[in-house]
Amino acid sequence: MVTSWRFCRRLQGVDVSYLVRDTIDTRALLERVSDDTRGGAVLFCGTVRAGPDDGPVKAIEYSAYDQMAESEFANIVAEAAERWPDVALELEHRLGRVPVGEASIAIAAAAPHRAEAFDVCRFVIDETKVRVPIWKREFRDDGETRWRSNEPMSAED
Amino acid sequence: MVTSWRFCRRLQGVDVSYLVRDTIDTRALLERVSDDTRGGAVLFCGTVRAGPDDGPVKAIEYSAYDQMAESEFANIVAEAAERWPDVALELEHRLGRVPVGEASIAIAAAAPHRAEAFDVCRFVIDETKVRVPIWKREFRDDGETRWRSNEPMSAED
Amino acid sequence: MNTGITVHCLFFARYAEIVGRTDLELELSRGSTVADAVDRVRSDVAGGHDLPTTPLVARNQQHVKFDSVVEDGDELAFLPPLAGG
Amino acid sequence: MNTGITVHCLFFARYAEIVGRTDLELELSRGSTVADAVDRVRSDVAGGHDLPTTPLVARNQQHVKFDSVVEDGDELAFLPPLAGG
Repeated sequence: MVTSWRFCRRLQGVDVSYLVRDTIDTRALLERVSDDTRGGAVLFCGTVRAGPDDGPVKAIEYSAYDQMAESEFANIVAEAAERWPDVALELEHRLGRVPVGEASIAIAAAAPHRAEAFDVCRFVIDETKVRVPIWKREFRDDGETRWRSNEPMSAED
Repeated sequence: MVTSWRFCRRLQGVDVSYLVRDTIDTRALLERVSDDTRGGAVLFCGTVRAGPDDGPVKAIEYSAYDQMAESEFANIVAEAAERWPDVALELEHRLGRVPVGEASIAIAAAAPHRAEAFDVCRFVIDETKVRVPIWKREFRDDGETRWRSNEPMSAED
Repeated sequence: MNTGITVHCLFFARYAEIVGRTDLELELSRGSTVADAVDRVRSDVAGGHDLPTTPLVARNQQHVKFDSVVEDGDELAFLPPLAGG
Repeated sequence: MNTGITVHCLFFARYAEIVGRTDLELELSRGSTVADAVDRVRSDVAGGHDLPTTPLVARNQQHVKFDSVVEDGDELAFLPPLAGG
Protein backbone atom coordinates (compact mmCIF):
# COMPACT_ATOMS: atom_id res chain seq x y z
CA MET A 1 0.00 0.00 0.00
CA VAL A 2 1.08 3.57 -0.52
CA THR A 3 2.44 5.22 2.58
CA SER A 4 1.91 8.84 3.43
CA TRP A 5 5.48 9.98 2.84
CA ARG A 6 4.97 9.44 -0.84
CA PHE A 7 2.07 11.82 -1.11
CA CYS A 8 4.00 15.01 -0.88
CA ARG A 9 7.41 16.53 -0.81
CA ARG A 10 8.77 18.41 2.16
CA LEU A 11 10.05 21.93 1.66
CA GLN A 12 11.82 23.56 4.57
CA GLY A 13 10.02 21.19 6.89
CA VAL A 14 6.57 21.77 5.43
CA ASP A 15 4.66 19.22 3.38
CA VAL A 16 4.06 20.60 -0.07
CA SER A 17 1.82 19.12 -2.71
CA TYR A 18 2.79 18.78 -6.36
CA LEU A 19 -0.86 19.49 -7.10
CA VAL A 20 -2.02 23.07 -6.68
CA ARG A 21 -5.33 24.84 -7.24
CA ASP A 22 -4.08 28.37 -7.84
CA THR A 23 -1.95 30.10 -10.43
CA ILE A 24 1.51 28.56 -10.58
CA ASP A 25 4.23 30.94 -9.45
CA THR A 26 6.91 30.03 -11.98
CA ARG A 27 9.37 32.55 -10.61
CA ALA A 28 9.19 30.95 -7.18
CA LEU A 29 9.83 27.52 -8.71
CA LEU A 30 12.88 28.84 -10.53
CA GLU A 31 14.17 30.48 -7.39
CA ARG A 32 13.80 27.30 -5.39
CA VAL A 33 16.04 25.33 -7.78
CA SER A 34 18.64 28.04 -8.29
CA ASP A 35 21.81 28.34 -6.31
CA ASP A 36 25.35 29.55 -6.94
CA THR A 37 26.64 26.16 -8.06
CA ARG A 38 24.04 25.70 -10.80
CA GLY A 39 24.80 27.71 -13.90
CA GLY A 40 21.97 26.48 -16.11
CA ALA A 41 18.28 26.67 -15.27
CA VAL A 42 15.41 25.53 -17.47
CA LEU A 43 11.74 26.25 -16.89
CA PHE A 44 9.04 24.43 -18.81
CA CYS A 45 5.49 25.76 -18.78
CA GLY A 46 2.62 23.87 -20.32
CA THR A 47 -0.21 26.29 -20.93
CA VAL A 48 -3.80 25.83 -21.97
CA ARG A 49 -3.90 26.31 -25.70
CA ALA A 50 -6.57 27.49 -28.11
CA GLY A 51 -4.90 27.10 -31.47
CA PRO A 52 -6.51 26.89 -34.90
CA ASP A 53 -6.94 23.09 -34.57
CA ASP A 54 -8.25 23.26 -31.03
CA GLY A 55 -11.63 24.82 -31.67
CA PRO A 56 -13.21 27.45 -29.45
CA VAL A 57 -11.55 26.39 -26.21
CA LYS A 58 -12.23 28.71 -23.28
CA ALA A 59 -10.70 26.81 -20.40
CA ILE A 60 -9.67 23.33 -19.33
CA GLU A 61 -10.67 21.70 -16.09
CA TYR A 62 -8.05 19.36 -14.70
CA SER A 63 -8.89 16.63 -12.22
CA ALA A 64 -6.73 13.92 -10.73
CA TYR A 65 -6.60 10.77 -8.71
CA ASP A 66 -4.88 12.99 -6.18
CA GLN A 67 -3.05 10.48 -4.00
CA MET A 68 -1.72 8.44 -6.91
CA ALA A 69 -0.80 11.60 -8.85
CA GLU A 70 1.24 12.88 -5.89
CA SER A 71 2.85 9.48 -5.60
CA GLU A 72 3.69 9.28 -9.32
CA PHE A 73 5.16 12.78 -9.27
CA ALA A 74 7.27 11.77 -6.28
CA ASN A 75 8.43 8.68 -8.18
CA ILE A 76 9.32 10.73 -11.26
CA VAL A 77 11.26 13.21 -9.13
CA ALA A 78 13.08 10.37 -7.35
CA GLU A 79 13.98 8.76 -10.67
CA ALA A 80 15.29 12.07 -11.99
CA ALA A 81 17.33 12.59 -8.83
CA GLU A 82 18.89 9.16 -9.22
CA ARG A 83 19.71 9.63 -12.90
CA TRP A 84 20.86 13.27 -12.60
CA PRO A 85 22.12 13.68 -9.03
CA ASP A 86 23.41 17.23 -9.57
CA VAL A 87 20.09 18.60 -10.73
CA ALA A 88 17.64 20.48 -8.52
CA LEU A 89 14.05 19.99 -9.59
CA GLU A 90 10.69 21.51 -8.67
CA LEU A 91 7.31 21.13 -10.30
CA GLU A 92 3.67 21.95 -9.82
CA HIS A 93 0.58 20.79 -11.67
CA ARG A 94 -2.56 22.84 -11.42
CA LEU A 95 -6.01 21.28 -10.94
CA GLY A 96 -9.43 22.82 -11.40
CA ARG A 97 -10.40 25.22 -14.12
CA VAL A 98 -7.44 26.78 -15.97
CA PRO A 99 -8.20 29.56 -18.48
CA VAL A 100 -6.59 29.63 -21.92
CA GLY A 101 -3.07 31.04 -21.71
CA GLU A 102 -2.43 30.05 -18.10
CA ALA A 103 -0.04 27.29 -17.05
CA SER A 104 -1.34 23.84 -16.17
CA ILE A 105 2.14 22.60 -15.33
CA ALA A 106 5.50 24.16 -14.62
CA ILE A 107 8.77 22.32 -14.18
CA ALA A 108 11.99 24.00 -13.10
CA ALA A 109 15.38 22.30 -13.21
CA ALA A 110 18.80 23.76 -12.49
CA ALA A 111 22.17 22.10 -12.91
CA PRO A 112 25.86 22.92 -13.04
CA HIS A 113 25.72 22.08 -16.76
CA ARG A 114 22.88 23.15 -18.98
CA ALA A 115 22.39 19.87 -20.87
CA GLU A 116 21.27 18.15 -17.69
CA ALA A 117 18.75 20.85 -16.86
CA PHE A 118 17.18 20.46 -20.32
CA ASP A 119 17.22 16.66 -20.07
CA VAL A 120 15.54 16.65 -16.67
CA CYS A 121 12.75 19.00 -17.77
CA ARG A 122 12.02 16.89 -20.81
CA PHE A 123 12.14 13.68 -18.80
CA VAL A 124 9.68 15.03 -16.26
CA ILE A 125 7.15 16.37 -18.74
CA ASP A 126 7.36 13.23 -20.92
CA GLU A 127 6.87 10.94 -17.92
CA THR A 128 4.08 13.11 -16.55
CA LYS A 129 2.10 12.77 -19.76
CA VAL A 130 2.18 8.96 -19.71
CA ARG A 131 2.14 8.11 -15.99
CA VAL A 132 0.40 10.66 -13.82
CA PRO A 133 -3.36 10.12 -13.40
CA ILE A 134 -4.68 13.53 -14.36
CA TRP A 135 -7.54 14.24 -16.73
CA LYS A 136 -8.81 17.27 -18.52
CA ARG A 137 -12.17 18.43 -19.75
CA GLU A 138 -12.34 21.20 -22.29
CA PHE A 139 -14.87 23.99 -21.93
CA ARG A 140 -15.75 25.59 -25.24
CA ASP A 141 -17.24 28.92 -26.18
CA ASP A 142 -20.37 27.18 -27.47
CA GLY A 143 -21.06 25.69 -24.02
CA GLU A 144 -19.94 22.20 -25.01
CA THR A 145 -17.43 20.23 -22.97
CA ARG A 146 -15.27 17.31 -23.96
CA TRP A 147 -12.68 15.05 -22.42
CA ARG A 148 -9.23 15.26 -23.97
CA SER A 149 -6.21 13.08 -23.54
CA ASN A 150 -2.50 12.86 -24.30
CA GLU A 151 -2.91 9.80 -26.53
CA PRO A 152 -1.59 9.98 -30.09
CA MET A 153 -5.08 9.74 -31.61
CA SER A 154 -6.13 12.77 -29.64
CA ALA A 155 -5.53 16.28 -30.88
CA GLU A 156 -3.25 16.87 -27.92
CA ASP A 157 0.45 16.11 -27.95
CA MET B 1 29.36 45.22 -44.84
CA VAL B 2 26.77 44.76 -42.14
CA THR B 3 23.70 46.88 -42.59
CA SER B 4 21.91 48.50 -39.73
CA TRP B 5 18.80 46.32 -39.84
CA ARG B 6 20.91 43.43 -38.60
CA PHE B 7 22.01 45.15 -35.43
CA CYS B 8 18.79 44.86 -33.59
CA ARG B 9 15.34 43.42 -33.63
CA ARG B 10 12.21 45.51 -33.76
CA LEU B 11 9.59 45.05 -31.10
CA GLN B 12 6.31 46.88 -31.57
CA GLY B 13 8.08 49.31 -33.85
CA VAL B 14 10.96 50.00 -31.50
CA ASP B 15 14.51 48.82 -32.08
CA VAL B 16 15.55 46.51 -29.28
CA SER B 17 18.99 45.17 -28.62
CA TYR B 18 19.78 41.56 -27.79
CA LEU B 19 22.48 42.97 -25.54
CA VAL B 20 21.37 44.56 -22.29
CA ARG B 21 23.20 46.10 -19.36
CA ASP B 22 20.62 45.57 -16.63
CA THR B 23 19.06 42.59 -14.92
CA ILE B 24 17.24 40.41 -17.43
CA ASP B 25 13.49 40.34 -16.91
CA THR B 26 12.83 36.67 -17.64
CA ARG B 27 9.12 36.99 -16.99
CA ALA B 28 8.83 39.66 -19.65
CA LEU B 29 10.68 37.47 -22.14
CA LEU B 30 8.33 34.58 -21.43
CA GLU B 31 5.30 36.83 -21.81
CA ARG B 32 6.52 38.13 -25.14
CA VAL B 33 6.70 34.62 -26.64
CA SER B 34 3.48 33.32 -25.14
CA ASP B 35 0.15 33.37 -26.87
CA ASP B 36 -2.97 31.22 -26.90
CA THR B 37 -1.78 29.01 -29.77
CA ARG B 38 1.47 28.00 -28.08
CA GLY B 39 0.99 25.36 -25.41
CA GLY B 40 4.63 24.77 -24.51
CA ALA B 41 7.05 27.43 -23.33
CA VAL B 42 10.66 26.89 -22.33
CA LEU B 43 12.89 29.41 -20.60
CA PHE B 44 16.63 28.89 -20.34
CA CYS B 45 18.67 31.00 -17.93
CA GLY B 46 22.43 30.85 -17.82
CA THR B 47 23.58 32.25 -14.50
CA VAL B 48 26.96 33.17 -13.14
CA ARG B 49 28.17 30.18 -11.19
CA ALA B 50 30.50 29.77 -8.23
CA GLY B 51 30.66 26.01 -7.84
CA PRO B 52 33.30 23.95 -6.03
CA ASP B 53 35.46 23.80 -9.18
CA ASP B 54 35.09 27.46 -9.98
CA GLY B 55 37.10 28.94 -7.15
CA PRO B 56 36.14 32.09 -5.27
CA VAL B 57 34.21 33.76 -8.10
CA LYS B 58 32.45 36.95 -7.09
CA ALA B 59 31.19 38.25 -10.41
CA ILE B 60 31.80 38.00 -14.13
CA GLU B 61 32.23 40.93 -16.43
CA TYR B 62 30.91 40.34 -19.92
CA SER B 63 32.06 42.36 -22.89
CA ALA B 64 31.25 42.01 -26.56
CA TYR B 65 32.04 43.08 -30.05
CA ASP B 66 28.64 44.69 -29.85
CA GLN B 67 27.72 45.13 -33.50
CA MET B 68 28.82 41.66 -34.53
CA ALA B 69 27.19 40.11 -31.46
CA GLU B 70 23.86 41.75 -32.33
CA SER B 71 24.28 40.57 -35.89
CA GLU B 72 25.13 36.99 -34.87
CA PHE B 73 22.15 36.87 -32.49
CA ALA B 74 19.95 38.10 -35.33
CA ASN B 75 21.37 35.37 -37.58
CA ILE B 76 20.75 32.68 -34.96
CA VAL B 77 17.17 33.90 -34.46
CA ALA B 78 16.60 33.93 -38.22
CA GLU B 79 17.98 30.41 -38.58
CA ALA B 80 15.73 29.20 -35.74
CA ALA B 81 12.71 30.88 -37.36
CA GLU B 82 13.44 29.16 -40.64
CA ARG B 83 13.92 25.73 -39.07
CA TRP B 84 11.04 26.01 -36.56
CA PRO B 85 8.54 28.40 -38.14
CA ASP B 86 5.89 27.89 -35.43
CA VAL B 87 8.17 28.89 -32.57
CA ALA B 88 8.25 32.33 -30.99
CA LEU B 89 11.68 33.22 -29.63
CA GLU B 90 13.13 36.00 -27.50
CA LEU B 91 16.52 36.33 -25.92
CA GLU B 92 18.73 38.76 -24.06
CA HIS B 93 22.41 38.63 -23.14
CA ARG B 94 23.66 40.82 -20.36
CA LEU B 95 26.94 42.74 -20.59
CA GLY B 96 28.95 44.40 -17.85
CA ARG B 97 29.46 43.06 -14.39
CA VAL B 98 27.06 40.24 -13.42
CA PRO B 99 27.12 39.02 -9.81
CA VAL B 100 27.13 35.33 -8.95
CA GLY B 101 23.60 33.91 -9.15
CA GLU B 102 22.29 36.42 -11.69
CA ALA B 103 21.50 35.58 -15.29
CA SER B 104 23.96 36.39 -18.06
CA ILE B 105 21.61 35.07 -20.73
CA ALA B 106 17.94 34.19 -20.95
CA ILE B 107 16.22 32.53 -23.89
CA ALA B 108 12.46 32.05 -24.10
CA ALA B 109 10.78 29.90 -26.74
CA ALA B 110 7.14 28.97 -27.08
CA ALA B 111 5.56 26.59 -29.54
CA PRO B 112 2.34 24.70 -30.17
CA HIS B 113 4.27 21.52 -29.33
CA ARG B 114 6.72 21.33 -26.48
CA ALA B 115 9.50 19.44 -28.27
CA GLU B 116 10.09 22.37 -30.58
CA ALA B 117 10.30 24.85 -27.71
CA PHE B 118 12.99 22.71 -26.07
CA ASP B 119 14.85 22.24 -29.35
CA VAL B 120 14.90 25.95 -30.12
CA CYS B 121 16.22 26.89 -26.69
CA ARG B 122 19.02 24.36 -26.95
CA PHE B 123 19.85 25.42 -30.48
CA VAL B 124 20.09 29.06 -29.49
CA ILE B 125 22.27 28.54 -26.41
CA ASP B 126 24.53 26.07 -28.24
CA GLU B 127 24.99 28.44 -31.19
CA THR B 128 25.51 31.40 -28.89
CA LYS B 129 28.39 29.68 -27.16
CA VAL B 130 30.28 29.02 -30.39
CA ARG B 131 29.38 32.00 -32.58
CA VAL B 132 28.60 35.17 -30.68
CA PRO B 133 31.62 37.39 -29.92
CA ILE B 134 31.22 37.84 -26.19
CA TRP B 135 33.94 37.46 -23.57
CA LYS B 136 33.99 37.16 -19.85
CA ARG B 137 36.43 38.09 -17.14
CA GLU B 138 36.08 36.54 -13.73
CA PHE B 139 36.43 38.64 -10.61
CA ARG B 140 37.51 36.60 -7.62
CA ASP B 141 37.26 37.17 -3.88
CA ASP B 142 41.06 37.43 -3.66
CA GLY B 143 41.08 40.39 -6.06
CA GLU B 144 42.42 38.39 -9.00
CA THR B 145 40.75 38.47 -12.39
CA ARG B 146 40.98 36.01 -15.24
CA TRP B 147 39.58 35.54 -18.70
CA ARG B 148 37.38 32.48 -19.17
CA SER B 149 36.03 30.89 -22.31
CA ASN B 150 33.57 28.29 -23.55
CA GLU B 151 36.29 26.10 -25.06
CA PRO B 152 36.50 22.48 -23.95
CA MET B 153 39.85 23.00 -22.22
CA SER B 154 38.31 25.73 -20.11
CA ALA B 155 36.46 24.99 -16.90
CA GLU B 156 33.28 26.35 -18.46
CA ASP B 157 30.89 24.23 -20.47
CA MET C 1 -14.03 -20.98 4.70
CA ASN C 2 -14.81 -18.22 2.26
CA THR C 3 -12.50 -18.40 -0.76
CA GLY C 4 -13.70 -15.09 -2.25
CA ILE C 5 -11.93 -11.74 -2.09
CA THR C 6 -13.19 -8.18 -2.20
CA VAL C 7 -11.50 -5.40 -4.16
CA HIS C 8 -12.39 -1.73 -4.07
CA CYS C 9 -12.84 -0.26 -7.56
CA LEU C 10 -12.45 3.46 -8.28
CA PHE C 11 -13.64 5.28 -11.40
CA PHE C 12 -12.32 8.64 -12.52
CA ALA C 13 -13.25 11.37 -14.97
CA ARG C 14 -15.05 10.02 -18.02
CA TYR C 15 -15.22 6.50 -16.59
CA ALA C 16 -17.05 7.82 -13.55
CA GLU C 17 -19.54 9.42 -15.93
CA ILE C 18 -19.93 6.17 -17.87
CA VAL C 19 -20.71 3.99 -14.84
CA GLY C 20 -22.46 6.78 -12.96
CA ARG C 21 -20.42 6.26 -9.79
CA THR C 22 -16.92 6.82 -8.42
CA ASP C 23 -16.41 3.51 -6.61
CA LEU C 24 -17.81 0.09 -5.80
CA GLU C 25 -16.90 -3.11 -3.97
CA LEU C 26 -16.30 -6.09 -6.25
CA GLU C 27 -16.39 -9.75 -5.09
CA LEU C 28 -13.99 -12.01 -6.95
CA SER C 29 -12.71 -15.57 -6.54
CA ARG C 30 -9.24 -15.93 -5.09
CA GLY C 31 -6.55 -15.94 -7.79
CA SER C 32 -8.45 -13.52 -10.02
CA THR C 33 -6.43 -11.16 -12.21
CA VAL C 34 -6.90 -7.53 -13.14
CA ALA C 35 -8.36 -8.80 -16.44
CA ASP C 36 -10.97 -10.81 -14.52
CA ALA C 37 -11.91 -7.74 -12.49
CA VAL C 38 -12.30 -5.62 -15.60
CA ASP C 39 -14.44 -8.29 -17.27
CA ARG C 40 -16.69 -8.45 -14.20
CA VAL C 41 -17.10 -4.69 -14.09
CA ARG C 42 -17.93 -4.58 -17.80
CA SER C 43 -20.50 -7.37 -17.52
CA ASP C 44 -22.09 -6.74 -14.11
CA VAL C 45 -22.02 -2.99 -13.51
CA ALA C 46 -24.62 -0.72 -15.09
CA GLY C 47 -22.93 1.13 -17.96
CA GLY C 48 -19.84 -1.10 -17.59
CA HIS C 49 -20.08 -2.38 -21.19
CA ASP C 50 -19.30 1.16 -22.34
CA LEU C 51 -15.87 0.98 -20.72
CA PRO C 52 -13.07 -0.11 -23.05
CA THR C 53 -12.09 -3.77 -22.90
CA THR C 54 -8.55 -2.88 -21.80
CA PRO C 55 -8.62 0.31 -19.75
CA LEU C 56 -5.59 1.57 -17.91
CA VAL C 57 -5.75 0.15 -14.38
CA ALA C 58 -3.79 0.99 -11.25
CA ARG C 59 -3.60 -1.50 -8.39
CA ASN C 60 -2.98 0.15 -5.05
CA GLN C 61 -1.96 3.33 -6.87
CA GLN C 62 0.56 1.68 -9.16
CA HIS C 63 0.13 1.02 -12.84
CA VAL C 64 -0.33 -2.74 -13.42
CA LYS C 65 -0.60 -5.19 -16.26
CA PHE C 66 -3.76 -7.15 -16.90
CA ASP C 67 -2.30 -10.49 -15.81
CA SER C 68 -1.48 -9.24 -12.29
CA VAL C 69 -3.24 -11.24 -9.61
CA VAL C 70 -5.41 -9.17 -7.28
CA GLU C 71 -5.64 -9.73 -3.55
CA ASP C 72 -8.26 -9.20 -0.92
CA GLY C 73 -8.49 -5.53 0.01
CA ASP C 74 -6.79 -4.27 -3.13
CA GLU C 75 -7.81 -1.00 -4.65
CA LEU C 76 -8.28 -1.08 -8.43
CA ALA C 77 -8.51 2.30 -10.13
CA PHE C 78 -9.94 2.51 -13.64
CA LEU C 79 -8.02 5.32 -15.34
CA PRO C 80 -9.25 6.98 -18.55
CA PRO C 81 -6.56 7.97 -21.07
CA LEU C 82 -4.20 10.32 -19.21
CA ALA C 83 -4.19 14.03 -19.90
CA GLY C 84 -1.77 15.54 -17.41
CA GLY C 85 0.91 18.05 -18.31
CA MET D 1 49.26 52.72 -59.26
CA ASN D 2 49.39 51.52 -55.66
CA THR D 3 48.78 47.76 -55.45
CA GLY D 4 48.55 47.72 -51.63
CA ILE D 5 45.39 47.52 -49.57
CA THR D 6 44.55 48.70 -46.08
CA VAL D 7 42.53 46.67 -43.58
CA HIS D 8 41.27 47.83 -40.23
CA CYS D 9 42.15 45.39 -37.43
CA LEU D 10 40.18 45.22 -34.18
CA PHE D 11 41.31 43.54 -30.95
CA PHE D 12 38.97 42.50 -28.17
CA ALA D 13 39.14 41.40 -24.56
CA ARG D 14 42.39 39.54 -23.79
CA TYR D 15 43.81 40.22 -27.25
CA ALA D 16 43.40 43.95 -26.69
CA GLU D 17 45.37 43.54 -23.47
CA ILE D 18 48.08 41.56 -25.29
CA VAL D 19 48.68 44.11 -28.04
CA GLY D 20 47.87 47.09 -25.82
CA ARG D 21 45.41 48.59 -28.28
CA THR D 22 41.93 48.00 -29.66
CA ASP D 23 42.59 48.68 -33.32
CA LEU D 24 45.14 49.51 -36.01
CA GLU D 25 45.43 50.00 -39.76
CA LEU D 26 47.37 47.28 -41.56
CA GLU D 27 48.90 47.66 -45.04
CA LEU D 28 48.92 44.46 -47.09
CA SER D 29 49.63 43.55 -50.68
CA ARG D 30 46.63 42.90 -52.87
CA GLY D 31 45.55 39.24 -52.77
CA SER D 32 46.56 38.76 -49.15
CA THR D 33 44.60 36.29 -47.07
CA VAL D 34 43.43 36.38 -43.47
CA ALA D 35 46.41 34.17 -42.67
CA ASP D 36 48.76 36.80 -44.14
CA ALA D 37 47.14 39.50 -42.05
CA VAL D 38 47.48 37.45 -38.87
CA ASP D 39 51.16 36.73 -39.65
CA ARG D 40 51.81 40.43 -40.19
CA VAL D 41 50.14 41.39 -36.93
CA ARG D 42 52.10 38.72 -35.04
CA SER D 43 55.43 39.82 -36.53
CA ASP D 44 55.05 43.62 -36.79
CA VAL D 45 52.82 44.71 -33.93
CA ALA D 46 54.22 45.13 -30.43
CA GLY D 47 53.04 42.16 -28.35
CA GLY D 48 51.68 40.49 -31.49
CA HIS D 49 53.87 37.40 -31.04
CA ASP D 50 51.87 36.62 -27.90
CA LEU D 51 48.71 36.17 -29.96
CA PRO D 52 47.97 32.58 -30.99
CA THR D 53 49.07 31.56 -34.48
CA THR D 54 45.48 30.80 -35.49
CA PRO D 55 43.13 33.10 -33.62
CA LEU D 56 39.44 33.27 -34.43
CA VAL D 57 39.00 36.07 -36.98
CA ALA D 58 35.91 37.82 -38.26
CA ARG D 59 36.00 39.68 -41.56
CA ASN D 60 33.42 42.44 -41.77
CA GLN D 61 31.65 40.93 -38.75
CA GLN D 62 31.41 37.42 -40.15
CA HIS D 63 33.47 34.46 -39.05
CA VAL D 64 35.98 33.57 -41.79
CA LYS D 65 38.51 30.91 -42.59
CA PHE D 66 42.21 31.67 -42.80
CA ASP D 67 42.42 31.26 -46.58
CA SER D 68 39.83 33.98 -47.26
CA VAL D 69 41.23 36.81 -49.36
CA VAL D 70 40.96 40.22 -47.76
CA GLU D 71 40.05 43.37 -49.65
CA ASP D 72 40.82 47.01 -49.28
CA GLY D 73 38.76 48.56 -46.51
CA ASP D 74 37.94 45.27 -44.81
CA GLU D 75 37.58 45.10 -41.08
CA LEU D 76 39.37 42.15 -39.47
CA ALA D 77 38.44 41.43 -35.88
CA PHE D 78 40.73 39.28 -33.75
CA LEU D 79 38.43 37.33 -31.43
CA PRO D 80 39.68 35.59 -28.27
CA PRO D 81 38.03 32.24 -27.42
CA LEU D 82 34.31 32.98 -27.08
CA ALA D 83 32.62 33.03 -23.71
CA GLY D 84 29.04 34.12 -24.34
CA GLY D 85 26.02 32.41 -22.85
